[in-house]
Amino acid sequence: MVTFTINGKEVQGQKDWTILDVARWEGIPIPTLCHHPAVEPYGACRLCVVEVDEGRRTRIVISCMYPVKEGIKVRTDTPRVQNVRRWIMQLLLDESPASSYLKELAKSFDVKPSRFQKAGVSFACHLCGLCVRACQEVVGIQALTFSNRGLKKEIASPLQMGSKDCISCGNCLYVCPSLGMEQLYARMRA
Amino acid sequence: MQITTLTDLEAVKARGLAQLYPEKPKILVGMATCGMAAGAQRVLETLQKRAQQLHWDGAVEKTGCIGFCYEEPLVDLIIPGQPRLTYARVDQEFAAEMMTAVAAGTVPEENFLARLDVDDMILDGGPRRFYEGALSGFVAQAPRYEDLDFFKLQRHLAMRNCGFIDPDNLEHYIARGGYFALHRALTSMTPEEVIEAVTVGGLRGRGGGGFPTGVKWASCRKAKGWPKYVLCNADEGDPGAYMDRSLIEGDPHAILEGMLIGAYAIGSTEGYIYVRAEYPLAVKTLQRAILTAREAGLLGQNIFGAGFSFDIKLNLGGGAFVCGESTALMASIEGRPGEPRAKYVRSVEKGLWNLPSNLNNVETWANVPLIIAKGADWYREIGTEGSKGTKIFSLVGQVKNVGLVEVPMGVTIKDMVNLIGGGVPEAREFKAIQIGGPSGGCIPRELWDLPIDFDSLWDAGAMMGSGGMIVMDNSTCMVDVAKFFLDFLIDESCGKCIPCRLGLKRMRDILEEFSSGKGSLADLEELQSLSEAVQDGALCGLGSSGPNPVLTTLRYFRDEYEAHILGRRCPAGVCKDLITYAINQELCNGCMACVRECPQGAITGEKKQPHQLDATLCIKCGACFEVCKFGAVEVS
Amino acid sequence: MSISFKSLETILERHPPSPEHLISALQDVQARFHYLPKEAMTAVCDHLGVPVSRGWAVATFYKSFSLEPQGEHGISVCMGTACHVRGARNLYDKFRRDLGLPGEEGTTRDRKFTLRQVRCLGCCSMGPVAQVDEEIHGNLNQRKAGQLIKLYRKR
Amino acid sequence: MKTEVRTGVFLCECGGKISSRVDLPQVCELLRDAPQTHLAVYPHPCLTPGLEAMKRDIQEQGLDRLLIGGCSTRVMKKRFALGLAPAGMEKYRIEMVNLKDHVAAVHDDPPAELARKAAALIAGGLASLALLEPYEPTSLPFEGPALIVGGGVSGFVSARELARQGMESIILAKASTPERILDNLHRTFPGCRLFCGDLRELLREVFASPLVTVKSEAPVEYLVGGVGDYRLGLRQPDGSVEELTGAAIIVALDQEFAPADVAHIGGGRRVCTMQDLEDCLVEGNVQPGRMVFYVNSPQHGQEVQDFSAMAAWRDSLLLARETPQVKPTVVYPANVRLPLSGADLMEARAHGIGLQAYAPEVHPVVQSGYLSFVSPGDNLEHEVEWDTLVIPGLPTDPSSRSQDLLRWLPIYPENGGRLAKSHIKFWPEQIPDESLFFTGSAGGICDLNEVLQQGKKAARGLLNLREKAKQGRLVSPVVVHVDQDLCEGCGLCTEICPCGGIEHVKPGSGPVARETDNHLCSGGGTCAATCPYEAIKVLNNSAQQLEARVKAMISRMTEHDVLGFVCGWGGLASSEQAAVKGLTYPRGIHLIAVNCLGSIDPSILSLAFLNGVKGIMLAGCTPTHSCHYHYGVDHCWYRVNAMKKLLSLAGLERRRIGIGYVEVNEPESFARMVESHLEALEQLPPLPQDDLTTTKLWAIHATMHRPRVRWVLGTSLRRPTEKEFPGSQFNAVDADETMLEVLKEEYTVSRIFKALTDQPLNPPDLGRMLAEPVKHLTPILMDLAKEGRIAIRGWEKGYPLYAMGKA
Repeated sequence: MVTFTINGKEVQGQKDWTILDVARWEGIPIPTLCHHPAVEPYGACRLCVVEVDEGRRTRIVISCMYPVKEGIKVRTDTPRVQNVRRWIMQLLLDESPASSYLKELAKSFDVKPSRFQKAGVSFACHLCGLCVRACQEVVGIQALTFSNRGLKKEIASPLQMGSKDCISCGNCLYVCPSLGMEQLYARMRA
Repeated sequence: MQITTLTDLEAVKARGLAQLYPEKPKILVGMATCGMAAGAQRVLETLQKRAQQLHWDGAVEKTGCIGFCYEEPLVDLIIPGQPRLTYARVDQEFAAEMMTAVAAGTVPEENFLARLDVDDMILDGGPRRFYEGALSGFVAQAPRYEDLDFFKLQRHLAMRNCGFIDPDNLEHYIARGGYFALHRALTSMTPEEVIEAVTVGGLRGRGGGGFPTGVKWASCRKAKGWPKYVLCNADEGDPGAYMDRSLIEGDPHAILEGMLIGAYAIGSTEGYIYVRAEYPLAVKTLQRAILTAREAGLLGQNIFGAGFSFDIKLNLGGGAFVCGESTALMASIEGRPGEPRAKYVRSVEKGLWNLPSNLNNVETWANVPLIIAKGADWYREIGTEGSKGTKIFSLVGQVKNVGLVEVPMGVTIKDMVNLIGGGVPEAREFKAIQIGGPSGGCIPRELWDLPIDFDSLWDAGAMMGSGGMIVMDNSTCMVDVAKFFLDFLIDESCGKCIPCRLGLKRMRDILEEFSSGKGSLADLEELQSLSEAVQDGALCGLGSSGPNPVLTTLRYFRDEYEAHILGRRCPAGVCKDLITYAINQELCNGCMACVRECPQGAITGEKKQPHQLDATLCIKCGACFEVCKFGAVEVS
Repeated sequence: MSISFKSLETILERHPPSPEHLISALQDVQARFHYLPKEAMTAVCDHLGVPVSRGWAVATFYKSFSLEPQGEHGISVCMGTACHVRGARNLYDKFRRDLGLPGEEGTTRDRKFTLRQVRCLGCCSMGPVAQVDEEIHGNLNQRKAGQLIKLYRKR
Repeated sequence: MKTEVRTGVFLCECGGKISSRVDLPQVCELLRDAPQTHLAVYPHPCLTPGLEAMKRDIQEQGLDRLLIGGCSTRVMKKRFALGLAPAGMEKYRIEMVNLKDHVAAVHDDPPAELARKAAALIAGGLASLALLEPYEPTSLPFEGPALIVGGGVSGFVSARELARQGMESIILAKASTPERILDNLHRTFPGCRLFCGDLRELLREVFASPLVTVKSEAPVEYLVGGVGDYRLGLRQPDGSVEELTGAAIIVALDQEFAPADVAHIGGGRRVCTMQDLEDCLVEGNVQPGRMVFYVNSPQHGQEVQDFSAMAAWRDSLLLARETPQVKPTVVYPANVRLPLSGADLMEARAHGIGLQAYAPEVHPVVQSGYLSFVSPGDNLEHEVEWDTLVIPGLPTDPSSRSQDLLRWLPIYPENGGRLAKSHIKFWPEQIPDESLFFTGSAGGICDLNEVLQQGKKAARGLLNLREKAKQGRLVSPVVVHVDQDLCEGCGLCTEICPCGGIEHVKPGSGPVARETDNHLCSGGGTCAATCPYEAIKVLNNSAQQLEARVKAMISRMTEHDVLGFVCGWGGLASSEQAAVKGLTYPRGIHLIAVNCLGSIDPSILSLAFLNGVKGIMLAGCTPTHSCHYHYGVDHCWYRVNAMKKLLSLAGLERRRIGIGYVEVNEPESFARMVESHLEALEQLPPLPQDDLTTTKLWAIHATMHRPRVRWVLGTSLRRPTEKEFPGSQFNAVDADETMLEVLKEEYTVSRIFKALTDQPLNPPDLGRMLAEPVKHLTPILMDLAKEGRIAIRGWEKGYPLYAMGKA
């Protein structure tokens, strides 16, 4: 057992647990997007960032992957943390204004669409990769995959054909935090 | 043949020396990629053909790049008892003349660059003079290497063999002291002693981060798990940086030897070199080197009979800058897309295949044999307090002498630009130097007395990076430069984490507003806070250092940003939305060149009459500007 | 079209059937056919025992792979920093205009040319630089670019 | 050996998502008397700290099975199975009830109400868990050669690959020498003569290999057995049957191409089919001159055109290389895949091959010596001159040739006649190791090279199987068990099994009890629910478990509540998706997830009514294309239909039971379906609880167990290969009336039995009791007496006195 603090509260965890595990268990809220207990943490959305004091070093880490350590001081709500989260929300909201999940989450951050908001975009995929990971890790097939990279990155089925591997189990839909998969699903199955 | 003992090694060395400095004359052609691009292949062929025609009794050989890229193709003439003579910008015609002259026992005087009196042979116990006694005639008057501004401050340690040996020839490498360090490490040092030497020597990673190499090795040695991997990062992706390519093309065995020593120190049996596929020559050179080393028993089982086994596989990068990031590189070796992952468990503990892995870059590995051979104390002498040794930089951009330079740490930027680089082109002014590629920053003229080492650069907001140095003058717009690097990173981002994928894009959008004259001062604050969010939030080094070019230009060139925002103008005349092309009616003599070149038909006019440019049709492609010989096309 | 079973076999036999060889096997296919034909990609994935989706992810992630058949001549324009400060962008636009390509990169309809951007060809001293097939052309400007295209169109 | 059942129940708060909506302490209170050993509530059982806590509980309490009340079993079960494996908790011992998506998120009712619903769902799960049977999987041997049947070319690649890896194989092929095979290659692969050289090399290697036996093809008489032990009966010319044994099977089947009909074009020998041309190529006498390949036939679709264009291009290349006196040109519609790459263009130019695209909107015109077409480049009509005009052939129906083989294999023709192996849409863990491999162009038009790759892949799969067996990892999962005492060998299960898991029996073996090949079985369970004799049991997914669950749930439901069955695919997914999308629907529905609606035994439906449920709703995948078990949902339809008929026979409302269809991505449809069904049921009173109704429901329940009824239900859906299915309403009314008759009779019989169990009765009394005219009863009674199922115990008022039992 290691003992450390989150927002001043003394908590305990085991060596291979993450900060997020312990925070959730203790009921300390940390927002997430790409995290789902069914799959391994991925660390893509960066919403779950927290500030960690470790010895003399202070740094921003993602709580979904950072393993707990003896004596660290975790703070979930510092200005630096807030700045990262707010910007992520801002960027996501401008990118896919149609996502209901985002709209809900954005409220708690007091983030409003900016002048860069994409107009007329109803597609709402955040590339959190939950569908891809659920397909691979939970279902055990790879009917879905990331394709391309950077700004062109998207969820696709291989060779851009309706995937033969897909078993239409709908797990991708279940884990998807936005409407993205629902919109993609019909295309994939075509 | 197999090399298993010191005697074998000495024998090979003797043979190699006889080849390096034969009793007959020898001509060397620089055949690295830069030379090839300048036409070295044709030069080599001409020399060979001519030599055959003239029944010349001598050797024509290829070698790597010594760094004078702006003078390529380079040809060296080695005549026993004479200094080594270097000729620059050799074309086929001159090559033929040269061979004729050499065959006739004379040396040509044209295209002469410099003479080299002494070969340092740093690994092999001391300098070797090319000649004894006094020189006469043209050669005596000729400038020496040390007299060239470009060469004055340089000290070739990692590049010790580049331009001297045939990279494909193992015997050449051994002749200059190669693989003796490995022998020494394997036969008379414990792994701990090797790590100690590298630690004391103060070697820091040359790939960008500047992490102490010895410390890294030590933790990898301590890490649990087997097998352990030794990796070489040769995925040199920084635009404007090509020192790794040059090292590989010039001296591949130095890297292999470094990796072998590292593997011995760490306790690894398997290594990978991850090399950019866009460097076909480097790939071929490495393939041949690995094969030769394996045939000689320097890779494989029981090397030097010391019970140490190690082999190296070559992996070709698929063209993704992000694969220079350690975890992405490992993902790529595993055959997956090069997406980085969080490094909360360090890769020295869980790296490739989740096993302990030690990754260093080409230049770092090339330095290792040096430290073992010459000793940590010798190495410590070079460089500054915190940064030991030398560093290779590729000095490019708006500077006269473009090329690769290896200097001791601590040389100032001013010396770099004005002395080594020969200054910016005439009538222009030095404005900034961009160091460290897309992750680095732009350092302004005010700071040009800054010594170049890891810590000073870090404090100035830049970083050493892999060593790309792009000199910029007043024709370069800093907002445009920031945009360029962001474009690069956006294009190369793997897209996994949101701060990098969308954050950099947003920064780019904001800059675009500036350069199209739509920005406001409040946006500068927004840009600042977004940059900080990306720095804090991004997953890997590519993203978190991505805002550096923006942050440093904001810090040092705020006036230029303000000119774009408040004055709606681009002082350097680069940002298309803020400039117009016009034809100076007085300078234009009506040559029709621009009329023919304009893709839009925006320029009209008669022969010998000043032309007219219709600004409404102009797409600002700059074709007229490029083609006008009279400077009549003006940008404002 | 010679994507025969045999030509693929020759490539596949060089790679032991384990997933780590995916990239190198695809590189071999790319080198042989200048693009990744669908059937070749499936064959490689089957051979290495990875799902086609992984092959797809890799093939689209790395720039050195192309999924479309390539033109007779490949033009790679260097967009490195050194070339950028010497006008590579304008040069690239010139190529694009002359080839009549709608998108950023791609192959002309007659499959004569394939234009692409590359990040530094390592010839910074000669920028701006473009590589046509195997040959590197340095110190280019827009006019020379137009001449280059004319030259290769005839070949 | 019966051990004590120790079940742990873990309830998830889901960080407030469940606990804020459902009164979890009250759920615990309600479950106090349920069959559980340990009950705990955790904030996040799925996160590492939660798993640790559960592991601790499992060890401390000695739990041997688990019920987790949390969220979706589809998504989360694997996590628990992996996380709890170190504590010895295998996956099948874990049951999940979806409190989040089936209770908390979809109802607005007060937490206490939802607690009751949650408790009902959990109690059902506990009842089912109590009947869980622990099992040990057994490992299988894998010896003997591979049997390569079907005669397709890809079989030879498989054989070569196997031989290279030291595995024996037997190929059944039409031709007995490499040359003969190559001579006929263009019948199945037009345009592939180009690759003859490569193929010859390959075939020679195969024919020369001591590990490969090439036998001549013969009609398949039977194929029985399972992984590691397949037996293939081949009818010999003399009428005898030769049996081959093998460890696994590769079916290599290619599609043939018929020569195009060129007679109507005229032109005599100058116009020929590609087959003719390739025959000439084999013989080596091709007419010199200008040869134009005219790729047409848009009515056969782009795929065929692509293929033809490619074949024409390859033949041109072959001609150009080997017969330079021929000048080929390919004229193809602009919408197909030519030209290919810059390199190809260069090759074409080097060889002088013409490639001409035509705008498909304007039909090219064949003239004597010329073919005119419109070029899409300049919209101008161009002409090519020809001396020989070649027309590509067309693919034939692959299934018609292979009927005898397909009868024995789980390979079916899809739309358009191409063949496909059946089970492709299960979770990988539901798909047992593939032991039957299918390759060849009969599975879809493709060229020789692709087919050869397929052959290689099949061999690789087979070798993996061998590797697995060597390591003892080739295990039989024991999914379905056939009770040999109950089985009468009727073969209905074989007929309806979509995956081939129930074994075939050699023809003429008579009523032999079935066995299962668990290696092929996917555990769908339609067979068990169909078996007239109830001899089939799906391990740990049995009718008994479902019965127990239904009973336990109904006992905790109110008289207004409705039971819902959802299949594990469309039904379950859309129901859970409804919660994800924030939809709501009435609380009355209590859902039970099953693999496939087809696995619900008809008697389950009647049992639910017998236990007093007000109504039932079933939601499955859309029939004919979405059902993952091919026809499971259709089987269920017949059972629902029978249930409706029986309800109305008993004077109850048919609409108490309803079935609907949803896809995984249609949560809105699911919510509407529930609303609509529950609304309809609201109009109805609760099910009467009087004796008469109970007796009737008992009889209905008994009817559902009657072999005759089950047989009729099972056979109502015929094998999918039969052409008249599905969709055709042929004979629909008559068939339905026949079913109604059978149900009526059997229902009456059931009621008679029920009455006679209590006391012996004469027909008039019986008639009064059952409210049926005596003349309807008399023939039934006489039949039953004749069959010996009831007996005459004496005489009363001149009537026989019937009683249960034998005479």
